[in-house]
Amino acid sequence: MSILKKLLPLDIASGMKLTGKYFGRNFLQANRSKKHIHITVEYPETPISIAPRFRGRLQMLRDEQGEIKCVCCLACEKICPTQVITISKGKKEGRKTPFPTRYDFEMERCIFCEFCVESCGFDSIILNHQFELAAYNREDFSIGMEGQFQDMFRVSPVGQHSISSTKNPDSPDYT
Amino acid sequence: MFKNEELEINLGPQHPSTHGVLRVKLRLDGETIVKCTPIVGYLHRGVEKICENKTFFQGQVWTDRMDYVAAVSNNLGWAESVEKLFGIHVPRRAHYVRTMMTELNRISSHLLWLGTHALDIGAMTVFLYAFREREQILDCFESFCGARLTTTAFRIGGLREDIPPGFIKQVQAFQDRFLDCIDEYETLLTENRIWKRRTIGIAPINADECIAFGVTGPVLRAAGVKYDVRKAFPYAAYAEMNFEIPTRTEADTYARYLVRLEEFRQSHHIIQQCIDGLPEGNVMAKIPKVLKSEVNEIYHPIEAPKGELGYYLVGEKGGQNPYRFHVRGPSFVNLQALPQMTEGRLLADVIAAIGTLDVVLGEVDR
Amino acid sequence: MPITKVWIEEGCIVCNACEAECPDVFHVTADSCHIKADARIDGQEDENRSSKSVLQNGLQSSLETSIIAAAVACPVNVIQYEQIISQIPIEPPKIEVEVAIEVITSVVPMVAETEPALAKVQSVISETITSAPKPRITEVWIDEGCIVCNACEAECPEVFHVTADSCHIKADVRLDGKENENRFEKSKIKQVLGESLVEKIISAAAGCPVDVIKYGVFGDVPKIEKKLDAVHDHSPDAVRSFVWDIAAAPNRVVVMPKTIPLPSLRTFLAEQEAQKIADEAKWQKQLADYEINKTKALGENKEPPKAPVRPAPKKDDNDMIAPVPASADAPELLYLREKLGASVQEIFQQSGELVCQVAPEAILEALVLCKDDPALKFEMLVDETATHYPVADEFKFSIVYHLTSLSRQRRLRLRILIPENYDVESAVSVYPGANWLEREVFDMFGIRFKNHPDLRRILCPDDWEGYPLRKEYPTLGLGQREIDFREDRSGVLMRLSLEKAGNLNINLKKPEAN
Amino acid sequence: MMTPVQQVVMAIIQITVLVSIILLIVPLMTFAERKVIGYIQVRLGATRQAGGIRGFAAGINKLSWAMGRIPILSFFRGLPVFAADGLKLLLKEDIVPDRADRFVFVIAPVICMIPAFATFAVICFYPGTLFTFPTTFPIIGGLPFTGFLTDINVGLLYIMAVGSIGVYGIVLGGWASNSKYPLLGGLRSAAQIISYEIPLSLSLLVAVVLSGTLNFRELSLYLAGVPMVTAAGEIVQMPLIAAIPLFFGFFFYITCGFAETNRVPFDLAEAETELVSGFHTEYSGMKFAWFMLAEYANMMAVSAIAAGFFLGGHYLLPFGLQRFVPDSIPFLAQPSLLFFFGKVFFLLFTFLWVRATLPRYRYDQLMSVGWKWLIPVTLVNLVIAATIRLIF
Repeated sequence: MSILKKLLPLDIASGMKLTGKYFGRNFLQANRSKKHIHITVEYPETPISIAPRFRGRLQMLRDEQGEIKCVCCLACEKICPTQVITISKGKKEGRKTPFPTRYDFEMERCIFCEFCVESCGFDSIILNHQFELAAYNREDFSIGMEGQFQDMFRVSPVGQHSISSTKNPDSPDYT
Repeated sequence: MFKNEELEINLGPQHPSTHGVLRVKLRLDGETIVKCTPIVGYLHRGVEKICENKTFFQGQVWTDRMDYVAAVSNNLGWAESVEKLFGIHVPRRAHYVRTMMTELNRISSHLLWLGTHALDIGAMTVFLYAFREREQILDCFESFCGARLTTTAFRIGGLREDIPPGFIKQVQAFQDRFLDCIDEYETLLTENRIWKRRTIGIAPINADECIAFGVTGPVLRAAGVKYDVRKAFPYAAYAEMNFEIPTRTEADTYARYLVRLEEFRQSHHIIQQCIDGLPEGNVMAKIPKVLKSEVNEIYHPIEAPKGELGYYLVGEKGGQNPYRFHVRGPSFVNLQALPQMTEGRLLADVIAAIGTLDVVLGEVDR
Repeated sequence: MPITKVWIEEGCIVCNACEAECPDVFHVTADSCHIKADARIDGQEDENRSSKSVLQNGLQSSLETSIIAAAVACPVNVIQYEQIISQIPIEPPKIEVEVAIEVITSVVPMVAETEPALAKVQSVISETITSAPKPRITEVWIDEGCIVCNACEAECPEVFHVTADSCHIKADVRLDGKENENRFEKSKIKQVLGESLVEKIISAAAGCPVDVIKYGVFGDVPKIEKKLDAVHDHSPDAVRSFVWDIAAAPNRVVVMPKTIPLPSLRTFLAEQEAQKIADEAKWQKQLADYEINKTKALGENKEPPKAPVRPAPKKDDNDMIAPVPASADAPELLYLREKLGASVQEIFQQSGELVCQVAPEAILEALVLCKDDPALKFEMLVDETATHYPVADEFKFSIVYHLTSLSRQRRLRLRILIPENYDVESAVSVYPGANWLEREVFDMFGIRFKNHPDLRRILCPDDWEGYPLRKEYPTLGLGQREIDFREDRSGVLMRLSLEKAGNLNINLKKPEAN
Repeated sequence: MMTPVQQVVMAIIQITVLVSIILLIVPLMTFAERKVIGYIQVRLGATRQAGGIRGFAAGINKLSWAMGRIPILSFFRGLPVFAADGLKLLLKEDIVPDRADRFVFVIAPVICMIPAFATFAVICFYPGTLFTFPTTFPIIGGLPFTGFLTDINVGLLYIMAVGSIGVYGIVLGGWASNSKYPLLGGLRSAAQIISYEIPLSLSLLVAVVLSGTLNFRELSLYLAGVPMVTAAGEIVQMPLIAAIPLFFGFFFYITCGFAETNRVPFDLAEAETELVSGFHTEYSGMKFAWFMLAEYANMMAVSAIAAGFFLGGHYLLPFGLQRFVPDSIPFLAQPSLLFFFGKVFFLLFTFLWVRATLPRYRYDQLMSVGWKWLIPVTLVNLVIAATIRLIF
């Protein structure tokens, strides 16, 4: 019996059967049919789902009046394990709490741990759902409150696909 | 009559199957290995020194980056050892969720091992099938903590947030199909004659040698030693879990393969218990915002997918960061046994041995 | 000026900023912020909203700066304090008089010849000083961190003189007539000039990009707006470049530890005993003080002070019990002491872990015993590592061996304390697995092991200098390029300085990378 | 009879057609390799071109995106990749290592490629005339275009002789690279080819013993079970029982064919995960492409031989079962180019299928499989075939 088993390559045949089954199923089914057999996604065309807790890029938030929520308590700057946040305190007319004159976020060193958001007592920053964080220059990774592309309030033009379309990140109630 | 000349060859640091930047200096006589010298350190980042200069809260993000395929296990080790240092009592629900996540992570780490190990030996397809399931686990991680690989999953004292709505359903969906997936891998490998020839009797290391070298994890269990930190020194919610420690006695690559496959099933079983018996309650202990330690030193081991992962922490009085932090990485200690396993064997066996040891160079070099 | 009372108003966000600034007074728990019991005169700790807690006398002046810093750091400004404020905040007027006399004598020597005239002048001066409405700059100096940017000289060339590598106060405005780098040393300004240059000096100080120009002013400071701070909108096409924000660069000096965190039952008991005695002495002193005050108050027919309350041991509502060392009762430890005798220096248990400290000479004997003795049978050495204690006198390193018994499922920590340049007996002959672990210890601490088969560096390159895990080794690696992580990458500082330079008609060149 | 001029022109036309077919199928195989292995591994493989959002590439991408909706046809998405692949290899920088033996290094891929192409000279794709040139053609007007290049009567000998030269290319390429991994790869390959040449020949001898001829066309017709007229004027037909050694011989031949072409599970010479890429680690650009061409052309040759000898050649059913198909059925009873190429493509698919499924043997295990296992078994098979030949 064992000699027969050794002679007949049934083990190989069962493996071939399994792989053949997957080939046949994929071959006979349209790539974009409702039920995907394949696990890969044709990324830019096919939207992908992002979990609500996804940790993407740091983004500052405004309140209902369009004011920057941040009050410069420096909690995020202190807790940040890689020191990517730099804040300068300042004053602004008609505002009691301090106002950040400088809020720099150096994304190339950011490790997306979300400690800053956790430490913020004012819900003034979030990590948004942006995962396309590529840029052409190193300088483009340092994001501040100003600048054409590196605005802390807006998503970068590179990451058009990565924000879930239902939510508008520019609106103040974006969370 | 004939001149014998030995060939010295460097396997790595850039080589497809050294799983990172491991360099193995081999002296070959033909294709037989005369001497094997693993050389590590190419990925040394000084995690211990960095963590000594970071607070206890911040330190966790560095543990993600040691064994990056088992980040959740590393997080658990860090959180539990800091909790042990401070004597923090963690709520039961947090323990259950932690256990569930860690077991999911064990499965994902073993899946990566299975895929790459099979790929090293030449079976390409298992790799993709394993990654298909791993992807599903990473999706679970993403919905739990927002990241897929460097999770920073837990917080000292419990969890950052409770599990998200629909999370249990997501994990259950994985649970429901995973056992069938294991059968698929087995169809491709377990009975396959080439796989058996490539693994049976290859890279053996018996129980005595394992213990002498400090080798832990599936490698030790495949040598017949029934030692698992989860059973021997229970942590998290493992004391309440019902599971077996799979062991084999052959102590070869095939035995390790079978042990890890059995661990898939045991982890599956543990996750099911966690889902079924998930207690209600809060998930975070009340702890001060600034943790200031007393003078204390602790060594806390957990059963990482690769073996016993131990954190050694020394606390300074009033210190906000550890005075001394040391990682006992299972990969680092296990890799010591590589010469023992490969000398006198063939070049192709080194690949199998590195694969079966399941080293992650991020943890070896730290 | 001592601070007498501290309290926290409504609206605390429990942000922890105050505790970071002043841990002696503030204690932030999970959901509220307290004033610590040690700092309060009544010795109680509560949430302390709006009820002003009186600080202990000894602390009132010593903690002044840190409390003010905490109040300033509070993002919602709820920390309030009462301070005894003296009338004139800056400036003893006596100096001014002297200066004035000197000025007068030098300017009008003819008048000074006669004594009555001098007296008259003096009286005039004293009048002007006490009633002076106009402010005067009395002294100007430059702190550390001057970037030699030339902005001050452009603003006020009469006073500042910027050389190639430093910034001076000019000789002709100074009272002593000398010109030097003038760091730390406050140079007094000639009184005549003091009045005329006020605006210029203040605007120069405001214009300094790194804010190192300091001045002493007498009288009300004229309100000169810092022009540059008001700017935060600008066109997106502003010049963006790299400018190193030197003032924001963190200090990279290695901070050596001050304590020796070596867990030990003996030390713990001794500390506890000392603490008990100190507490008792404090309590006795409080009682004695109370008695004195009471008799004093009774004598003056005043209301007697409250009787002191012995402060109850601090109770936190945390789920946290700090583990303390306890005497050993595990059979392994007792057995080890019995077997090894005098070479066991200490045995204790902490956090449920067994610790046995042995003499460094006996470590091999202890390891052999642990491995082979049927009552111990610690088959596996799971970890071996060291800790550096640079402050300790008798020893410099501790080496710990973590042993695990697979058959009995117990763990044990063996510990030895060794001085510098002590060669430890290698454990490789007992546990072959110690090979790489000892190489790592050698690599990281420079501790050499006797009879080790292959003692080379393992993680660092072979030609690495220094031992990275020693405490004196800087976090910024030796020979590593200094990278300022707080550099001005988004270009805000550059823009500010460029704008300012534009205002001042200075052409700031873009620094070239070398 | 054809004049010599006509023969030469005819040969040139036939060679051109043949070589273009090979050169077309080989890049198509690389494309198929991506797609088949991709589908097996539950992913999609190549689906698109790189290119801008406008222009030709974008048009093709749009087209293939639309194709993705249709089952089966969606397999051919990204087909233009094969052209891009070839173009890339042509345009890539050609690197020769510093200390390499330059002449041998350059000549090795050529040595590897030429025998692989030369094998096709005797392979019969269709046993007869495919079509006749119209008489209006100059020189070759009215001449038949046959389905084979030559019809020499020692075809099998030629195949085995030429096929064994190709390994020199691999050995020399590994040696000339002056690098350790290629050296090991080349040496492995030499040993491997020597071991597997013997069972390969033994398994092919089954066909020779059964049919009694070395001519490829006659062999394939006889083994398909077609009644044939011998020189003596007898009508011979393969006995049905001869299907047994033929059936086993097919598997042995295919196994050895995998080894000969350095494919998984015998791809030790270029073991990706052990020897990085084996003998062609140091090769790049066009020279690397020649190695690839040789490998895939060898695969085609092995498939064509297996299809022609063992799988019924140009007829529908293999192993002499064709006799059960009645002649009255119009298409299925006739030899056809379609059947032959269908079998070749199935075998080529099997190469990819096996590659996706099986692990790789170790070097010494490969040897032991060859010497201790395949040689005895093929010998036994040969004895059975000879016995059948003797008795029936």
